[in-house]
Amino acid sequence: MSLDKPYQDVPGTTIFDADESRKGYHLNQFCVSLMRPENRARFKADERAYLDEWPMSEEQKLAVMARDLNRCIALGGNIYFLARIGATDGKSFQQMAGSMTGMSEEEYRDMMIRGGRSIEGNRYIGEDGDAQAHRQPQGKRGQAGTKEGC
Amino acid sequence: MSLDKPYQDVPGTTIFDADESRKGYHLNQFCVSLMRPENRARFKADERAYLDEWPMSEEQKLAVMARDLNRCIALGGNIYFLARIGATDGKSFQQMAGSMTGMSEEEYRDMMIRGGRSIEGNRYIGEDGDAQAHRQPQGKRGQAGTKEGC
Amino acid sequence: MARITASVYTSHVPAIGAAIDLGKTGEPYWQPLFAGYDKSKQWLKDNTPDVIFLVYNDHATAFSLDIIPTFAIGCAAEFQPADEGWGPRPVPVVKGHPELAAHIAQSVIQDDFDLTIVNKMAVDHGLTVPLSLMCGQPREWPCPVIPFAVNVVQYPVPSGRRCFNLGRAIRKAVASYDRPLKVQIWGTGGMSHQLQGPRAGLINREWDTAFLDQLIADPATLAQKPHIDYVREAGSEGIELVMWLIARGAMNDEFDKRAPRVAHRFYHVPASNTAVGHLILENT
Amino acid sequence: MARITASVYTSHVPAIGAAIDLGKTGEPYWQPLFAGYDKSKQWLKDNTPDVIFLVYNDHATAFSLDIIPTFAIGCAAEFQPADEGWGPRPVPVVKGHPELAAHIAQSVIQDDFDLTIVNKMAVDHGLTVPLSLMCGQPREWPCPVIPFAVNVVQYPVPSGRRCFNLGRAIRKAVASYDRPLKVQIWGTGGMSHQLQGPRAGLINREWDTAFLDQLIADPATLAQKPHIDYVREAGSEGIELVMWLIARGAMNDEFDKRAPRVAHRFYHVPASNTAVGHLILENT
Ligand SMILES: [Fe+3]
Ligand SMILES: [Fe+3]
Repeated sequence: MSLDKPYQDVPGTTIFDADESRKGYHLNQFCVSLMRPENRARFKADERAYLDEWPMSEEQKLAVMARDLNRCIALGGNIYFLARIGATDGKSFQQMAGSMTGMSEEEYRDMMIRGGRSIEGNRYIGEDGDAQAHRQPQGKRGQAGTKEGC
Repeated sequence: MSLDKPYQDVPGTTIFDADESRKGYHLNQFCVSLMRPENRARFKADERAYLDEWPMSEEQKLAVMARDLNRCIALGGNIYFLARIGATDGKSFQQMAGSMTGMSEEEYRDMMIRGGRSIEGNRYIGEDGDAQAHRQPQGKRGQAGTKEGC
Repeated sequence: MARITASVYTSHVPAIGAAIDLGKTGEPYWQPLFAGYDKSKQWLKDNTPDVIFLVYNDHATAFSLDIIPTFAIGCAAEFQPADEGWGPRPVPVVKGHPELAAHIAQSVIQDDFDLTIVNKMAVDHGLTVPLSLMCGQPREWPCPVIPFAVNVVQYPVPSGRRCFNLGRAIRKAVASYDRPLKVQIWGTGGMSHQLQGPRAGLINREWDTAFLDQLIADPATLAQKPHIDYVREAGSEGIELVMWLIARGAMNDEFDKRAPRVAHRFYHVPASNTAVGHLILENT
Repeated sequence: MARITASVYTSHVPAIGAAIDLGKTGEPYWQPLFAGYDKSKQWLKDNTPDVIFLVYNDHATAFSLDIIPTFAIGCAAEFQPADEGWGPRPVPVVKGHPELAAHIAQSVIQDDFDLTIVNKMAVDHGLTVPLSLMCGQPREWPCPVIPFAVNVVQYPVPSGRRCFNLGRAIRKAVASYDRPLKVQIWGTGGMSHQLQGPRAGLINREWDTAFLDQLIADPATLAQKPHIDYVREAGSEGIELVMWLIARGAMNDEFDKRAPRVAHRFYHVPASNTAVGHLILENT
């Protein structure tokens, strides 16, 4: 609102500023708690019960349980924090990042090996690159309409 | 050693810089622990046992038990931290500060009511003010040779 | 647009908080001190701002030796009064202003001030005693408060010049906020006091008086004063006065040369170990 | 007097740490990446400094949202490898250099950089992966390391210009230290990568190459690049590259115009989601 935000015209990208940080405070601090092995164990044993210890919104809890990282980010999550959830699941950063594109693990990995996603068409919202909203979700599975959590 | 210290020529005064901070790290962090009521209770119940939980030097522990704040400061303590010890004892900042001069509580209080300690002779080491080393301890009790902890 | 309407300066001695909390303000020792704030309380009632930006120093309370921010801005929705060893003061929770705090943080960080952003912090007497002095014992503080903590515990502390320039950056930040808030900036701590060693109890009335005079009339020159002068002349804890320069730097005359109005000035010795100084400056 | 002898720049991807720790460095996927550091390992053996000043960013590890320092300098005697969720990396404890760290902190704070001093801090892959890349798997790191953490998690992060000027202040601080230490400064993070959203996996080789060219030849101009360019062109996490400007600003040519020698340059795609860039510059 009052923050000047020159960074809202980049497709498929959320900048973690003070507004996002406020929105996602408890979600992200929940993620921080997963840096302790005893908390990871308790979370894995009963996700819902563990999440209910945190003053997060119901939406945030559901997004965590669904491992829907795009949704988590829309609700104020930051990827460096959210990565603790993936780590708890034994996932790599590549698996986590890939899950946000709609591609299968293999498709994403292959894209990276081929040199990564191209910048062309992905600089500004409104261009026609593969990260633009009108081209989501990406990948065969995404296009078939199935959703994959990380 | 390598820090530039233009502040060592003020009598009766220790500036809490990085060197002091390093020297007094555990002593000061012990003091921080006294901000929790349960720790204050444990400390009061058995000072020695509580202090032995901290990797402080024996000298530091003895200085704490003697409530010798000047000695604590010489060993790296900082007054804002050390104040937690006095608070645990139910002492005021005035009682703590006064204890470092050698004056009785009453003498120190009276000095403050009369307008405080004069700056004259107390700017530089080597002058003849009442804070200079050669005039310690101050007050009747101090001069009589008894020592008072805070 | 938001704007800074006035600045308030005051010492923040823990014993003053205790005197208020224990109902001792009428005692002969304390009465002359609190009488000096009667006018201030009325002034604040007549001039309640929408937000107070409160510059103070944490006294090894929220920040131990594990982490020592030079400048920390409180962006949380609320801040609990701390237990400094005597139990928490019985004062209201401090409500923050997360939106304005975040806006100021963004603006001054982009202006090359390397703030630490804090979203959870207990606030000690450095923040609550000035509120008590200016507001008495209300059930709630009169408006939201943005805590701004300055390191004056471990050296090196920020220079007077740095603090003064930060004040200017804060004014610019407030002026670019898109809602019409009236903001006061308070600078707290000092005046002359020394809490340690054989020189404890030092009071330098003459120096304090000159500091107040110069703070009003020529703060840019005052901002050049080196740390060692504060320590030598005003006692080791007199260094807290550098924080007053942050508030002073945020006043209009640093930009448009219209001198502020001195709404109130007060000086009293002693409060415990400390000389109490107090000023209210209004932008005209 | 101490002096900065060289600067090292490298990406710091967590998967690189995992590949080393799990013995996968010879696998076809990883082999070309690690081959790019063979020369670097030898170079570091031949040019072991007395201290490494290691600029990196904490990835929500030591600093949660409760406290976010823009610049934090580690002044402790040692720093434990952090548990980032996969368990701590099996790497040596990082020994600090408290005296030099305190000296640098004092100097740059007096130069108007508002550091946060940290005396207890776990260090994450941002710090340990560069050490692993440059040293392999030793039983102890070859020398003490001063961790210097930069906020690039929550915006606003410090500008490239601010980082570059900080580098200059660090060089001045090192040069005024009274013992004849050889100090390397490392800048880590980047290059192009994006870890979030539908644009995850972005790599911009052309932009990265131009960044490396300009970092070598014209860092003062590079330092003017606004954040949005990093985000747009190099991905949201490409912003980590601002940290390279701290190391670059500390090199001699920013003072005496003698260009540094490029001892090594390497670029490889991909490591997990990231383009790996690497440079070694020596003062001549
Ligand atoms: Fe204070
Ligand atoms: Fe990183």
